[in-house]
This record gives sequence, structure tokens and C-alpha cells, in this order.
Amino acid sequence: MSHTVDVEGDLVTRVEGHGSIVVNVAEGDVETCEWHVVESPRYFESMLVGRSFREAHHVTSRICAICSVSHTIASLQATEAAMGVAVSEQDRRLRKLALYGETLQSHVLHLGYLALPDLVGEKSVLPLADTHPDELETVIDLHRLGNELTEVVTGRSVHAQRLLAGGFSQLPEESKLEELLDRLLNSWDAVAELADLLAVLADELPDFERETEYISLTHPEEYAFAEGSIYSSDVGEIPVSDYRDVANEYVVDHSTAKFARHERDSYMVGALARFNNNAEQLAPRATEIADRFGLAAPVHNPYLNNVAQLVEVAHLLAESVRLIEALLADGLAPQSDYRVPEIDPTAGSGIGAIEVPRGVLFHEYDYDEAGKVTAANCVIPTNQNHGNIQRDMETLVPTIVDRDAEEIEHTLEMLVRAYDPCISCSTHYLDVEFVGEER
Amino acid sequence: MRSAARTHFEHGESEYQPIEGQIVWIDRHTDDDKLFVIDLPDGVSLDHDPGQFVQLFVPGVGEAPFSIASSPTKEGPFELCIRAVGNVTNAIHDLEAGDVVGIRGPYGQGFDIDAIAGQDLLFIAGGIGLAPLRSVINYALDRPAEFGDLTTLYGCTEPAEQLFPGELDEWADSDVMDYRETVDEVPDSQEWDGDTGVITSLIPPLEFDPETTVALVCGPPVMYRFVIKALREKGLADDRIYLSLERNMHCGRGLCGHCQLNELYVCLDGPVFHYPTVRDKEEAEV
Amino acid sequence: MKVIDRSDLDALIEELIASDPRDVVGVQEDGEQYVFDHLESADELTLDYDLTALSPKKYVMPQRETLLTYDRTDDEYEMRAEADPTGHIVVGVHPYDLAAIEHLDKIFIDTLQDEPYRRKRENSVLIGVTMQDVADNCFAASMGTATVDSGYDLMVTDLGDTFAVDIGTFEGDRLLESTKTRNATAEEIERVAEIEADLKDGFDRELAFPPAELPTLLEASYDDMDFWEDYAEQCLSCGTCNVVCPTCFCFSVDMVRDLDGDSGRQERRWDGCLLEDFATVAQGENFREEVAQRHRHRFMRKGWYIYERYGDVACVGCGRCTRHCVADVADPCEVYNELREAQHA
Amino acid sequence: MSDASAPSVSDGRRPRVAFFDFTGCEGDQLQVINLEDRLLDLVEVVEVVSFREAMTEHGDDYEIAFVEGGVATAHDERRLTRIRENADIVVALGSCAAFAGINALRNDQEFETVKERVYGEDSDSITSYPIARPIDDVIEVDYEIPGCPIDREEFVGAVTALVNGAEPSIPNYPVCVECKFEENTCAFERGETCLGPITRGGCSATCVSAGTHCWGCRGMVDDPNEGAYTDVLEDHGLTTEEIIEEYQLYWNWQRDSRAVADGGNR
Ligand SMILES: Cc1cc2nc3c(=O)[nH]c(=O)nc-3n(C[C@H](O)[C@H](O)[C@H](O)COP(=O)(O)OP(=O)(O)OC[C@H]3O[C@@H](n4cnc5c(N)ncnc54)[C@H](O)[C@@H]3O)c2cc1C
Ligand code: SF4
Ligand code: SF4
Ligand code: SF4
Repeated sequence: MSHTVDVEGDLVTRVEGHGSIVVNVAEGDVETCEWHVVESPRYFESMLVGRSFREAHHVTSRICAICSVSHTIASLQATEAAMGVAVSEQDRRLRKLALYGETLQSHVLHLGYLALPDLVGEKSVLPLADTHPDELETVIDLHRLGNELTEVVTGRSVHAQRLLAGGFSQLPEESKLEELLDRLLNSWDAVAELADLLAVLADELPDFERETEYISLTHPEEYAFAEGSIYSSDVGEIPVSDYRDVANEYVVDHSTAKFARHERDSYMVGALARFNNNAEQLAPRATEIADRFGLAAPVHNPYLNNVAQLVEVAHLLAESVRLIEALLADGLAPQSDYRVPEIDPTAGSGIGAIEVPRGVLFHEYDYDEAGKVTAANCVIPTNQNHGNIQRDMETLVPTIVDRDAEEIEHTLEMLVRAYDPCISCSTHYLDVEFVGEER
Repeated sequence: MRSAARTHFEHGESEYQPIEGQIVWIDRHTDDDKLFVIDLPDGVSLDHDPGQFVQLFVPGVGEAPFSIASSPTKEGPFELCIRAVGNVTNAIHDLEAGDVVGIRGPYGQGFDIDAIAGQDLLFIAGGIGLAPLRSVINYALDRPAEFGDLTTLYGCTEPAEQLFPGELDEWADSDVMDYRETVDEVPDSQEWDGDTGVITSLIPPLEFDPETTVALVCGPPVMYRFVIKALREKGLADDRIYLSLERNMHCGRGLCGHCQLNELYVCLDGPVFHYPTVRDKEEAEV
Repeated sequence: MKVIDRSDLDALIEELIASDPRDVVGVQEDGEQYVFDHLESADELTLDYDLTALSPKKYVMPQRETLLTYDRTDDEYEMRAEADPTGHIVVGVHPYDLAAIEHLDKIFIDTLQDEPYRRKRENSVLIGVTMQDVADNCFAASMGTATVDSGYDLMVTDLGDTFAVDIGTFEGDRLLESTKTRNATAEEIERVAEIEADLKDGFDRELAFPPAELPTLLEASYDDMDFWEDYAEQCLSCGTCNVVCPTCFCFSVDMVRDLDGDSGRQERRWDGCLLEDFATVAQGENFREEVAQRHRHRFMRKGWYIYERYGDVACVGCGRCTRHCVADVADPCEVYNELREAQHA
Repeated sequence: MSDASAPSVSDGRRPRVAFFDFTGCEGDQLQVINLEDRLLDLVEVVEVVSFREAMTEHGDDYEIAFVEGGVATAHDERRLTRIRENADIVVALGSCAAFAGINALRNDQEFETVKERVYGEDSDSITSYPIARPIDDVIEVDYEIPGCPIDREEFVGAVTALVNGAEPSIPNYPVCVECKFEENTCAFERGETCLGPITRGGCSATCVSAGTHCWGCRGMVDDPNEGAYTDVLEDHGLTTEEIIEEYQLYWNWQRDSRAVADGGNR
């Protein structure tokens, strides 16, 4: 059957930032099949140059709001590594909690606000207020819970304030942590409901597989988020100091974004990569959900990234409970409400590496002896995934060319959305090119 | 709806309790000015002194002070002439007859009727300043026996800015009051066969007896100094001049501090001031 | 005058916390400063403080409070003046802050009947404490407010193991009903008088002339624009000196709308004459456009204008404005002394 | 900022609103989503016709456009011009849109160096503007809701004002006022410095309340006494260079604009 399709690159909606898909199929042959990233450059790595170690995290927080806490923590880790600053066990736990809160928030946002409408055939979350009011309430409750977790720990959910190099300016009130613990413990029903919702509709997810390299952090003691070394499903453990060898950025002719490759043409980071690499360290509650969806590592269907996110939602809840219980059991060591951790700036460089909602994130800074940034490099998960999205599309499109344009577009959009790309985060891309309708 | 008497408040007799005023009629005077006729519950009268003001509350938008433009000699609904200059005033302009607003007041010191009784009255209004003066002009027109000669001078930036157009014609035809008007300039698109020039230009040609005349003045801040100078040149003593002033105002009752002018509060001690009271106050700018 | 054991005073406070429906608030340490805040127990109370961040004015005239609510049902509006009646039991008020509240009472209750203020004030209890520490910037002694003999329900003075208690009102008397007290001995009464008298020496700062002369001095200094401009050059117009002052009571009224669009409220919020827009009217005319004019207005108001109206100098000498002004140009004591010097030079 | 002739919506119909994002972190839109269930109340009073971050539908028929992010490319500029044509009211949402915000941090760095640092040898293919600009440098803006990110309450307040035919009111008093309301310990008293005294308030001094200091994210008040404030910072031990660095973080565009108004060049 000969068939012509033009998907003319309208901006993909319900994703963070600006990206578009361009596919031309003429007489059944795929002529173009491209994933474009059209975000305007912001030059963060240059903005950082000359700034003090006390505010590098404040600046990089603004790379992206959805993962602002993540950028903040990666930034603080880089600074602390450069200056040889140690962080107390209590502060490490609190940071983790903030990170879990944000990841929870981000995953629920993605599952509930961005992906769910696809699954129930709506174009946004808003009509769900009428069609699925109870489900929407569940989604909102979980989303709020994630935000509150971050808020209680860091004072604000977007561009957190209390996180500083060397520790916290201010500690959360124990009573607030207790309230949170209560809320978390009472949230399992909500997670179950969310799981039901996605379960009923999970078979709507396209059945598409393409094995690739999965890269994440890994940690001997826990499902790695806040700390660990790099792990590749192809070659195993890699020290964080070699992150530049992993995230090899290169330019491709047909695309506006820089792509990243390691062992193969492309690799995948994010919830599914973490799941594939670290599944056995998941909390039992999370494993139950994975089992229920028949998710067993390794999983090669990128659409199932959504399900991996759901699994992580359960894991994050369980881990947050564990962390708060531990913090409360030990009691928070008192400190001033306006603490400025003492740091003697030294020249040097450091790397921060953490798992953030969309995958592994690296910040690396060089400092001079006055504690001013002289060079910075930020490698964002979405940038690492662009190549994989492109390869997935190239594999997928020929298998669906005989469908109509609308369906192809929809399937590809769902693919892009499954990666939960956060394009406003992307600190590296090249020229900006526009096709199709812009808005 | 609540009962009408202003002295009865449901909530702890709070001075902040507005009563419901219903807009019964709206008349557009210029592009930016409208007259609002407001009826209080059960048809009670506001019972104000000419020159006093009310605080008008538009639900959802806010509250602002306005001089009462009608004379207490007129029973029933009272009138406000309002220029759309910002938030509250724009919103009022969007209201329609039948809409309800909140009214607090009347507040402040109006024109001292006892002091001006029996005198020749010279009203001098610039722009929107006619609104407060109209209350006392109409008071005098309604009770001509209580006063001597009546004269009104009215100046606007341009013909299209004139308020109360119909009434101005009546005043011009009146034999009870000498009415004179001027405009600063006449744009090509407008017609005008009267005087042009700033309001002070109307004062020198006037013939009045400085011993028996009282001047009542209201207009934009820049106007006062020039008008007073011209009046003094005509031999009018300072204690024969009354001014109605305007300031920022939030509570209308002597607390919020915004309207303070040196030690005076415009909402309590004014808005109508005896000129000698404010003459030496730098912040009065008169 | 009564005397109460330290432990019985604690017990009284615990009792009030446990059984009085009102919130019991008192002075507490908060990092490097002191604040009035909710008391969980008498242990949290610190009575030997120097100065709190805000004065207890915040309990009778809060930073923000609702004056009016409105509601639309069908085509009808209901507009309702609100006056939150929540009173507090305030423990540990210094005499100058008592003087400030007494001053506000005169304006908000006796003169202009402000319902929201009156309700909270009449439902509140003020337990004063004789100063045991004097803040660097405080000049209350000069303003005659280092000690007061009215304005409190109870006034306590630390005598070591015991407190002398002066009963100021019937309500204060009733508070003591179930507590063990005894009458003060002549010696104890003498001790209190001595402590109060000694206090005067604790002040580093002093107004060089009697405050009663302020109105005349300020009137005479009004036109000394060089002085005001010179002083205001460093002023940031930040309004802090207004906001922290126990006698400043200017406010703005803001509209706060509920999302449903049919209801909302008018809220009054502390405002300050040092802020740029304070005297601005629509279309931009600002009647106190220059910082120097605003700066001058504040000092005039404190020492002269309010006196003209209410017979009080409206500065109690607490020193908060001085302490909080980052530009270091808000100190009434310094300004008044300098004006005085300039006049006599 | 707001003037008497600024348009408002007040004819009783549910106004149609659209959200647009330009160069920024999308934190302001996220703050809107973070209204959680109040977002559902919000859509009772306005009809959202475009919100790319959260919905697929898009309409060009709207009265109020909320624009997040700054202008970085010629394409941004074209898009903005179209939004201005479609909308009755354009509201700059967040500091990047209102005054270029943190994006302008690079404005006094040399553009070739900027590109070089980020893209190395590929920097030639970068076509963005050499400086980051706020949207009112390109189109007329009716209202600004500053903040990095915006304050949720302030946003809701602005929307309800517009829906009620009123103008959003954004404070012109500094952060200090609300900081004192909150009884925070002043940063200066703790031996730190803070930009609160000349930064526009409206955020309840959230950063100071969280134990740090004000970074100036809401921009300067209308008429900051910058000279006096610089002296204050010097008195507290900051060098001229350090002071400039503090001012640069969020105020580069505003300070340049003030300098231009005083006769200088951008
Ligand atoms: C005693 C008195 C009598 C007045 N009589 C009339 C009248 O008869 N007709 C008329 O059209 N106008 C009159 N005004 C002016 C009118 O009150 C203002 O035009 C109105 O307050 C503007 O409010 P707005 O919200 O529309 O303007 P905006 O520009 O949106 O708001 C101006 C800001 O200034 C504040 N403000 C407070 N008081 C005033 C004030 N007096 N003038 C300007 N801004 C103020 C507002 O609260 C707001 O913060 C009078 C004012 C006073 C004090
Ligand atoms: S005097 Fe000080 S506290 Fe008062 S406004 Fe000026 S700088 Fe701020
Ligand atoms: S002016 Fe200053 S010293 Fe006087 S009462 Fe107010 S804050 Fe205290
Ligand atoms: S305190 Fe300062 S930096 Fe923080 S939100 Fe407010 S204006 Fe922004």
C-alpha cells in the first residue's frame, strides 16, 4: 500500500520545554523521521562563570523548575566535592527526602497530568475534573504530597531555599515531619488507585521493543538516587569521575540538539534505566507493583518508562517513610534558623552526580582559590535521551507507516512523552530550527 | 437586605460596615466622567453637609472616597460624579443601574454653612473639582435667601471635559447666579464660542465686594496657588477663602494616615479647609 | 502590692495555658533576638530580655486583618464588617510597650472607635514586667516610659526568688484569685522602687532635653531642609522604621478576592509613611515625593503632629527603629538631639 | 507599572486565558500547576485555551495571555508579536519575562565567550540574541507578576483581580516590610547581607524566612536608592566587586535600563 504522511512538527504538548517531531512518509517510504529540540539557549554554564560557590546552586536551580531541587543538590555536591566539604548524615538524609519529594512530584505530574489524559482519551488533565473526579483527586493528592515533602524540608517546592553548600540554613520542624509521615502512611491507597488506573489502561501502551544501553547510578546499599557510581547495562560500573566518557555529546546533521552516546549510538536514562539496573533494590511495595504490571528487568519497551515511574512512586513513598522514621528516631540535632555552613573556599574541581526524575544528572565546576566558578559543565538527562528517542523513532516508524498520519503522530508523541523529556532543562543544543505551527 | 438607619450596625456597630447603595441612574458627562445617582435602603437620605464625602465600595474591586455632588436640600438619592482614573473608578464606570455598592459615611468637614450664610458666594471649580462644589452651589441655589450674590467660575482643559453639561446651561441662563466658564484650549474637533484661558483669567474681570464675598475653591492641586493669588489681588482676605482638598485615603476616618497633610487629616479636618488653616502647611501645597 | 513565688508565677502561667481559652503568648528567645510568641509552657518564657523584634501591638492590631467581607448570592451582595475579637494573654510586656498600647487605646478606642482593635484589646490581658535589661538603642527613660503606673493588668518585678506583683485592673486581680500570693512587705515595696529608680542608669542613650519640648523644637525645625535632606540621603525608604514601631498605626486597605469570584475581603495591612507610594494619588501625584519629606514627616509625626491631636508624644523610646534601620538613619533620639543642638548652636 | 488606561476584563463572561512559555525554567507555570486542587477552582472562573505544559488543545482566541520566560531569539520575538495581537491583556509571568531575570546574568559577558563556553567549537551555529531581554523590550506589557518563581497567592490574586474587572496590584514596597511582618532576624544583624531593602516585596520574604537572605529575584522597587544601599553594603564589608556581583544576579537588565534612562548606553 502506498501512503503519504506528513507530521509537520507542531510543538509536542504536555512536555517540559519545546520539542517537535518531523516525519515525512512518501509512497510508504520514510523520508524524514526527526526529533527536534527547539528550546532557546540560556547559557547557564557561562552564567555561572565568576559566581561564588555560595550561589552556584541558586543559579543552576533555574535550569529547570520541575527538577529544581535536583539541580540544586547536584550543584551542591559538585561544590562540596571541589572544596572538600563533608555533609552530616542528618543533612544527607534531609537532602534525600527533598529529592524524593521532588521526584515524586515530578513522576505524578507526568503520570497524572501529562500521560493519563492520553490514556483516557482526553487532551488535558482539566476535563478529568468532570469525567474522572475521584481519580483526579487522587492524582492531585499525591502531587501535593510530593510538593509538601520538598516544602517541609527545603521551605519551598520550586527553587528551594534551605539547601546550602555544607548543609541546611534551617531545619524542618519535627512536628511537620510527623504530619508528613502520617500523610505518607495514609497514601498507600492513593498509590493503589493510581496503579489501578494505569493498570486498566496499560494495554493501551504500544507494544514496541528496542533494546539499548541503560545508564543510571548504582549504589551498594540502596536503589540509587542521591549518591552512587555510574552503571551501564552494557559495561557495568563506571566511576563518576569518568562521566564525560559516558555522556559523549556529538552533533548529528539532521537534528538541532546534541546527542549523547556511550557504548552504542544512543543510550537511555530515567526511571526505566534505573529499574533495569537496580530493580532488586526496590522497596517491597514497589516490587509488588512491578510484579502486578509484569515488569521484570530488563525491560526494552520505552513506553513502559511510565510504569517504571509508577513503581518508583511506590518506592519513593516507602523510602521517605523510612527516612523520616529514622530522622525522628534519632531526633534532629538542633541548629540555628539561619545557619551559614562554614566553608573555606579552595581552588579545585568537583563533580555532582545524582538521579533525578528523568535520569542521571551531572554538574561539574572548577573553582579558583577565591571560590569563584571558572568553568562549569552540566549534563542533563533529557540531553542524554535525545539520541535514544531518535533511534526509537527510526525503528518504530517503519513498522507503523501504514497507519494514518494522526495515529502515527499520536503514537510518536506518546513515545516522546514516555521519556518525560524536560527540554527546558537542556543546557546544550545547537541551532534552533522551526517547522510547523509554533505557539 | 439590612435595615437602613446608618446608626444601626449588625456587626458590633462597626464603623467599617457599609450600607447598601443601589445605583438608580447613570449619566455620562464626558468620556471619563459619569454621574451616579445612588439610592439608600428604604429611601433614606444620606443627611450630609455640602462638601462632605463618602467611601464607596465596589465588591471585588475596592473602596475609594468621593465627594457628594448633590445638595442635601435634595431629598432621597444622592449623587456622585466620578472620573475613571484607576482601579476602583474604572470598575464603577462598568457598573449599571440596579447594581449595588457599599457606602460608608458621610465623612469629613463640609463647607461651613453657618460661616458663609449671608455672604456673597464665589465658587471656583477646576475640572472634576466641580463635583464637590456642586453640592454647595445647588444648596445655595435652593436657598437663595440665605446668601447674597452667587457667582460660579468653571474651568476645564477643553470643552469636551465639561461636567454636568445640561446643568451648566441652566446656570448660564439663571438670573440667580452669575455663571462664567472657560477652557484651556479648544482642539480642532470641538466647538466652543466662550472664553479660552486658564481659570485664573476669569478672576480679574470679576466685580465683587471683598468685604462680603467668600470664595469656595476646588480643583486640581496646581490650581490653588494661582487662584488664591488672583483672589488676593482682588482684595479678598485669606479668611474669606475655603478650599476642598484631595489626598490618598484608605479608611476615611482618621486612622490610616494616608491623607495626612502635616498634622491635619484631610478626612477629619477636611476635605474642606478654611484657607488660613492650611495656608502655612507646606504639605497642603496651596 | 502582692508578692508571688517564682514557682507560683510559673504555675499561674501553666494554669492559664491549660485552662484559659485565650492563647497565652510571651517573650521568647528566637535565635539572636526576642519575640512575642505562643507559649507551650512557662519554661519558654524569658523575662530578662532587652527588646523584642515586634511589639505586642501585633496582638491588638495584627500585621494583616480583615475589615470587611463580601459575598454574592444570586444578585444580592452581602457586605459585612468584620472585627476579629481574639484576645491574648500577653506575658512580659516592657513598660514602654505598655505605654505604646495605652497611646493606641486612646486613638483606636477612646477617640475613633475602631471595632477590630477594640474587640481584641478588650479581650486581652497584659502582664507587664519591669525591665531587667536595656537594649543599646533604647531611650525609654528619657521618654518617661521606662516605668509606667498604668496600662497593665498585672505588673511583675523580679526580686530573685519572688516577684512583686502590682495589680492594675480588676481583671488582673481576678487572674491572681486562685494563686498563692501574700501582701508585699514595706521592704519589698521599697526594693521595687529602688529597682525602678536604678533602671534610669542603665540607659546608654538619652534625649538631651525633656520630651515636652519636642513639639516646639520640631515646629521650629520643620523648614531646616538642609538637615532633613542630609539625613535622608542615606535612607532607603524601606519602611522598616515604621513597621517595627509600637506606636505607628498607619495602614493600607487591600482587596483580597476568593477564587470563586463571588466573595472576598478587604484586608488592612500595616503601611508606612516612609514608603514611596504612601501619599500618592491616582494618576501619580505624590504629595510627599522626596525621601527627605517622608523622613521628616515621620519625625514630625512622632514628636509633634500626634501631640497636637492627642496630647502624647508618639515615641516611647523603645529603640526598635534604630536597631532595625540598616542605613542607620532612623534614630529619633539622635535626630532630636541633633536638631536641638543645631537650634542652640 | 499599571496606568489608568490599562485594559481589564469585566463583562461577566468567563475570560479566556492562554499560557505561553519562552526562555525560562517553566517554574511559573509549574507554580500554577502547584495550585493543586485550586487549579480546578481557577478553571471555573477562567477558560484556559492554551497551556502547552499541561494540555494539547490550543486556541488563538483569548483575552489574557500569561507569558513566562524571556526573549532570546528572533523567533521568540515573532511569536510574541503574534500573542500581543491576539490578546487584550498581556501579563508577564515571572522575573525572566518581566525584567529578564537570571537570564540577564550573562548580559555583561562577551557574547562570543558565552557561546564558546557552552558550545565550544560548535558555537558558530548559535543564532540567539547576544543578550537576554524581557518581553516588554519587544511588545507592550499590561501587567507584570515578578518572582523567581512567582508567588502562587499573588498569581491567584492577579487572576481574580482581572476577572473582577480590577487591576492586579503588585507591591512597590520592599521585601523588608514583609520580612518585618514575619519577624525574621535581619540578615544584616546576622552578619550577612541581603537585597531585601530595595527589592520589590510581595513574596512574604520567603527566602529570609527559610533561613537565607533575599537575592533580589523580584527585581528592584520602582525608585531604589541604589547609591545609599551600596554604601550600606560597603559598611558591611562588601567590596565594590562583590556588590556588583550581588546586583547582577537578577538586576542586570533593570540597572541597565535605569542607566539608559539616565543617559547611558545599554
Ligand atoms: C475627599 C475626596 C473626595 C473625592 N471626590 C471625588 C469625586 O467626587 N469624584 C472623583 O472622580 N474623584 C474623587 N476623589 C478622587 C478619588 O477618590 C480617586 O480618583 C480614587 O481614589 C482613585 O482610585 P482608583 O482605584 O480608581 O485609582 P488607582 O490609580 O487604581 O488607585 C490609586 C491608589 O491610590 C489610592 N488612593 C486612595 N485615595 C486616593 C485618592 N483620593 N485619589 C487617588 N488615589 C487614591 C488607592 O487606594 C490606590 O492605592 C476624591 C478624593 C478624596 C480624597
Ligand atoms: S529610616 Fe531606615 S528603616 Fe526607615 S525607611 Fe529609611 S532606611 Fe528604612
Ligand atoms: S519611633 Fe522608634 S524609638 Fe520611637 S517608638 Fe517608634 S520604633 Fe520605638
Ligand atoms: S526574599 Fe528576595 S529572593 Fe526570595 S523570593 Fe522574595 S524577592 Fe525573591
